[in-house]
Amino acid sequence: GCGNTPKAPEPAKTVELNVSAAVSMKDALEEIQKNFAAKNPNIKLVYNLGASGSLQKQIEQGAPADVFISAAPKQMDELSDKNLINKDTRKNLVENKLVVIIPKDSKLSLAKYEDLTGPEVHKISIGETATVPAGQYAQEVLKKLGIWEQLQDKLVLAKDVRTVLTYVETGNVEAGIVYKTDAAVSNKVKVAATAPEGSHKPIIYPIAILAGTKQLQAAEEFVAYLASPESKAVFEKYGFTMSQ
Amino acid sequence: MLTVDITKKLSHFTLRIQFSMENKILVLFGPSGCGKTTILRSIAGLLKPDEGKIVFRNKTFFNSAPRTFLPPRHRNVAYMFQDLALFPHLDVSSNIWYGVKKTTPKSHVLYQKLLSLLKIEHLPGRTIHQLSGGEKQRVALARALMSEPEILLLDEPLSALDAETRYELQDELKKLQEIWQIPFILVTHSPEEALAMGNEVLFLQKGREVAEPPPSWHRNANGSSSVSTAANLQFFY
Amino acid sequence: MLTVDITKKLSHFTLRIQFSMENKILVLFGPSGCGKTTILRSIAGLLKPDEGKIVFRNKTFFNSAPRTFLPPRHRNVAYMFQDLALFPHLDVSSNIWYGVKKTTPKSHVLYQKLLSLLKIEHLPGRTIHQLSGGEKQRVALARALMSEPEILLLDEPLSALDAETRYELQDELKKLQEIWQIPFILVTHSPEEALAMGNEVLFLQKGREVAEPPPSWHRNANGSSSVSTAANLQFFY
Amino acid sequence: MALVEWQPVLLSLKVAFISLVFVFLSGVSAAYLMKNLRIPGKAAIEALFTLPLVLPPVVTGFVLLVLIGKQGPVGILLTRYFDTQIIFTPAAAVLAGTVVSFPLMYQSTKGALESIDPTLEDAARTLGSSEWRVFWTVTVPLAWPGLLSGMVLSFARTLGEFGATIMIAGNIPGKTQTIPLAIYFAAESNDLTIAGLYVLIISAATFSLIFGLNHWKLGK
Amino acid sequence: MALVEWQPVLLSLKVAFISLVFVFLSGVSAAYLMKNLRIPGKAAIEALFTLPLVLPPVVTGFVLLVLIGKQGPVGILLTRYFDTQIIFTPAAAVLAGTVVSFPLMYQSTKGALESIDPTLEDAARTLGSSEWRVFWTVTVPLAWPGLLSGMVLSFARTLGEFGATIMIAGNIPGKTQTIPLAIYFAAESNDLTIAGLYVLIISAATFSLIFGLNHWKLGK
Ligand SMILES: Nc1ncnc2c1ncn2[C@@H]1O[C@H](COP(=O)(O)OP(=O)(O)OP(=O)(O)O)[C@@H](O)[C@H]1O
Ligand SMILES: Nc1ncnc2c1ncn2[C@@H]1O[C@H](COP(=O)(O)OP(=O)(O)OP(=O)(O)O)[C@@H](O)[C@H]1O
Ligand code: MOO
Ligand SMILES: [Mg+2]
Ligand SMILES: [Mg+2]
Repeated sequence: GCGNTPKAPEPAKTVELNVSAAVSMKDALEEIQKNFAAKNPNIKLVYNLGASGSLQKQIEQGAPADVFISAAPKQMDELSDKNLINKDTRKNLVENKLVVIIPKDSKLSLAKYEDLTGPEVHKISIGETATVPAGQYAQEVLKKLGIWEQLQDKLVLAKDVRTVLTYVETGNVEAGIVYKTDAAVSNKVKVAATAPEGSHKPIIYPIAILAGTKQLQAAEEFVAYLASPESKAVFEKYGFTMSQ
Repeated sequence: MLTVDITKKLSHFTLRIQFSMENKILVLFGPSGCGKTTILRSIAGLLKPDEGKIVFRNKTFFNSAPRTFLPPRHRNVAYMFQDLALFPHLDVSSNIWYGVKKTTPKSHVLYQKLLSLLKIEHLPGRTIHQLSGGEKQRVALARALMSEPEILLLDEPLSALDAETRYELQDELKKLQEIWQIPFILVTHSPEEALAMGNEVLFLQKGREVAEPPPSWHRNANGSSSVSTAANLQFFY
Repeated sequence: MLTVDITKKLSHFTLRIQFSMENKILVLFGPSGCGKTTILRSIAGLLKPDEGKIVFRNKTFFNSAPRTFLPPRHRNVAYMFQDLALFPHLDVSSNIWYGVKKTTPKSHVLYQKLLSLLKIEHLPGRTIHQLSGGEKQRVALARALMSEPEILLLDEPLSALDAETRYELQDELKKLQEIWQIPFILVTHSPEEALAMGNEVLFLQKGREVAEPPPSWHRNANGSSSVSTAANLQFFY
Repeated sequence: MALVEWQPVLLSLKVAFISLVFVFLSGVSAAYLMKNLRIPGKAAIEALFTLPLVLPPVVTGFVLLVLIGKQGPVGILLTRYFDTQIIFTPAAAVLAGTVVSFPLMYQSTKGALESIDPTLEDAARTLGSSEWRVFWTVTVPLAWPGLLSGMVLSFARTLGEFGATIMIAGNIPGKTQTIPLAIYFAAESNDLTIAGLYVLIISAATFSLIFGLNHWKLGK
Repeated sequence: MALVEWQPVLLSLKVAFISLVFVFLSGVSAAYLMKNLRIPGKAAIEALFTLPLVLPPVVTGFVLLVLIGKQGPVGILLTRYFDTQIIFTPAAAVLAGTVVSFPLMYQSTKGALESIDPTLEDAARTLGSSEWRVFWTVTVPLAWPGLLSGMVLSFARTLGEFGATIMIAGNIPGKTQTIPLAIYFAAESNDLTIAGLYVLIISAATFSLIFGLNHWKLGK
């Protein structure tokens, strides 16, 4: 069966640390896991990666988790209101940027967000504004730029950022708005524009240790490690910027 | 002693029948649609009469007041269906063994005896759809006999067989009844068969017992000539 | 003119049969399992013989070389199955009308005539499982006759009927054949029926035609007495 | 109505009914053809028929997207010959529903066809029926309970279809939003009341269908 | 193997097989009980049985999460009497698979039971069989093609289950990651090759199942 692979006898007791994290951080977290394991052989990281909203619900229903990394403050705030996180440990881990992407071979001359109103752009995909953080940020930017109403007929709301990427990759929409980190994983799209500074609230990935953890010490070590220069390099490699 | 006294509304008439029988062979005789199968189904417990009762020895099979209904499996009645109802997913031998509660050396002897008696020794491994009409009928008969019942109900058991086999089996069934000493109820359209086998004959017409034998009784089963032995009839009934 | 000359390997023997017939009634007579149904199924096109041919008038129903097989629906053969094969999802009248290609005033007349002839006037609205055994048999016969075939195959068509009805129907079928002037092939276990109806009798034994009638031929269908008319046999065959 | 929008409800029912017609015809035909097919690769074809059930709907959606998308083979044909696109339209929702529920109709029909008595089909043949008539007047009525199960399953599956639909029909409120999409988004934004109401509506539709079918059978 | 992990494959198969056992027993029992049930609310119960098919799996997952979570009724019982939790374990994946495929098994069995000839059951009764024996030796074998369809559908559905599973079993690599989760995961980091390989594996499993069942039947 699973989970009963014989382990080499270890002097210190190995603890398992359950980390529920936004799936958009997958690649970065996997790399960090390897580095962390080398330094902390007695802490075994167990990731549960999913949509931030699902992770929040799981935690609310008592699913085992010691650390939560959300893709937006909203989910963290709600857990905080229910006293499910250790508020003192909450901080902002990394930040992301919002970009307009177009297919790699696209001949559109899109240089800024306002160009989306042009007649050659028929369909634009963004994340669903009610649920997908990237969609909410996109809405914010478009409203701020005063083109939200104008774009209504062009919008295709996607279930998640991954779908936006797929629509753009397959040429079914002329443009999409995703995180910089998402654009980074695909070689079929290119970044056409980045949201102007201050056009949206900072895109923050908050982290916190959960109130019910029994592995406080290990959790603290892990959270500290995420802020280390070594982790910083990894995050930046995948397109994140570290929060101050 | 089996006592049947039942009423059942059917599509075009009401079946209202009453009889008692000892450990004998009773023949039900009457035109198509007169209610013979309905009587057998009531005794077997596959159909609830509207009113009346059915009592066998000290067991009440059915009673309308007080409401009693003994499920078929507790009646120990073997019923050979008019349309055979063999299990298509089982082979011949599994069909025949199906009703045997406990396999004993004795049942193995009975099994072998039935196979040879019914001339189906070459069939045990076949599935039902690989049988001819008459072969199916003999397998159904074997299945009913193998269950060693306390009452045996036979609905036109020999109708698809050639005269030679039919004659032999009439004889064998008679002997069997003498050995087992249980009630047999037999439905047949052949007056000769009724005469050859029946200790008693019950004439039916539209769901009622009638005293007068129907016209069919005076013909042989094929309608071409009258039965020479028909004169003996009154002694039987 | 129907010519049948076929070979078919069966479980325990090989059917090898050859005959020709005019627009008459041919009776197939032989013990259970000798291959009667198999012959009818071959003619109806429900079974492919291994070798040989079946030709009706100028139509080749089957030929093994050159490979020809006329599908059942183009043979215009009405086949009354031994196990009836009535459609359980249709009522009696829909069953009877099923094979009628075109409803004409003439077919309505035939329908009414068949209902009264077969004494099933009270059944048209019933579903099949609400019929008694003999009623089912008569409905199946009606269905076969309604399709106004060019060949009629009857597999023990009257076996579940009382002698009275049976006798009447033998008569009617005979008359019908005289009017329609098409080949009828009839399977029966009753020598009287064979004699009463058949213009010719074909004796079968383990898949082969035999010259000598089997022992059953000398008994009546119920096995209790020999047939008085048995002496006439040689004239028929 | 303040809380619940009726548009997703109407659209969902419309999509489910239209899909049901397509899936009935295609599922029954496929089962019929496969029944009489005797070729070596049969199991492979059947596995292919079952695939939309095994694949996570998002994957099915992705495959469909690649096929009917602007640059997909079907999409190109649609543009060239009909000057139209079905992606991001209700037609795409029908396509998604039909594809994901096809295995249900196919398998149910297959099971039902296998358990009917071939003698009755033979009887119909000797009575002069073409294979087509035999199929519709004997085979299908005899297999009816199994077909009905397949229809209930297909209808329910389409009604609840989410992953593939959202991929190819998009989620264009007022145009391509079906009930499951509405539920999902309500649930994700923690509007549990609205999500619950939609669940009630979708349950009521299922109930009506089953109730209707049960009574339809009794009436026969 | 460098590209594809075997753990999700093994886990998926294990989950699908174990679910199949549960869903077979529960689906067949439910269909049997419902067949003999004559009460007014029958259609409502049936609608309830069909619900896991209609609801988007994420919703089913959410309902299960609330039930088996630490504060849910089932979760509380599990903690009190067994001192255990099934959330985020492979057992939760089995639960999710069983629940979502139950309607498929139930409906298929229902259709199959309705089309068998009751005379044969009667024959078994007169031969002294208890209802239990009648059911297993006559009813079930006669209904077998329909049951088999239900089993294929259930197995396939569980193999492809994603939404409810990720909700209650989580997506824990090496522990609760099934093939569909692995596909989702691979797609997240744009590893379409890996996603494609998993799709191939899942298709191969379906093919084997269908091939095996077809041959098993021929062998009988
Ligand atoms: N399920 C049913 N519902 C209504 N009427 C029925 C049902 N079954 C049989 N009948 C009718 O009840 C009467 C008696 O039927 P039954 O089967 O007992 O006749 P039978 O004496 O066995 O006839 P046969 O010799 O033709 O088999 C017939 O008129 C038949 O039409
Ligand atoms: N599907 C089959 N496969 C193999 N053998 C068969 C099959 N059907 C019938 N047989 C065998 O072929 C022989 C002829 O069968 P057939 O049905 O033609 O007999 P029959 O003359 O009609 O007998 P009956 O009077 O009992 O109906 C029998 O020995 C039977 O066991
Ligand atoms: O966790 Mo998500 O990946 O953007 O919600
Ligand atoms: Mg009867
Ligand atoms: Mg025969």
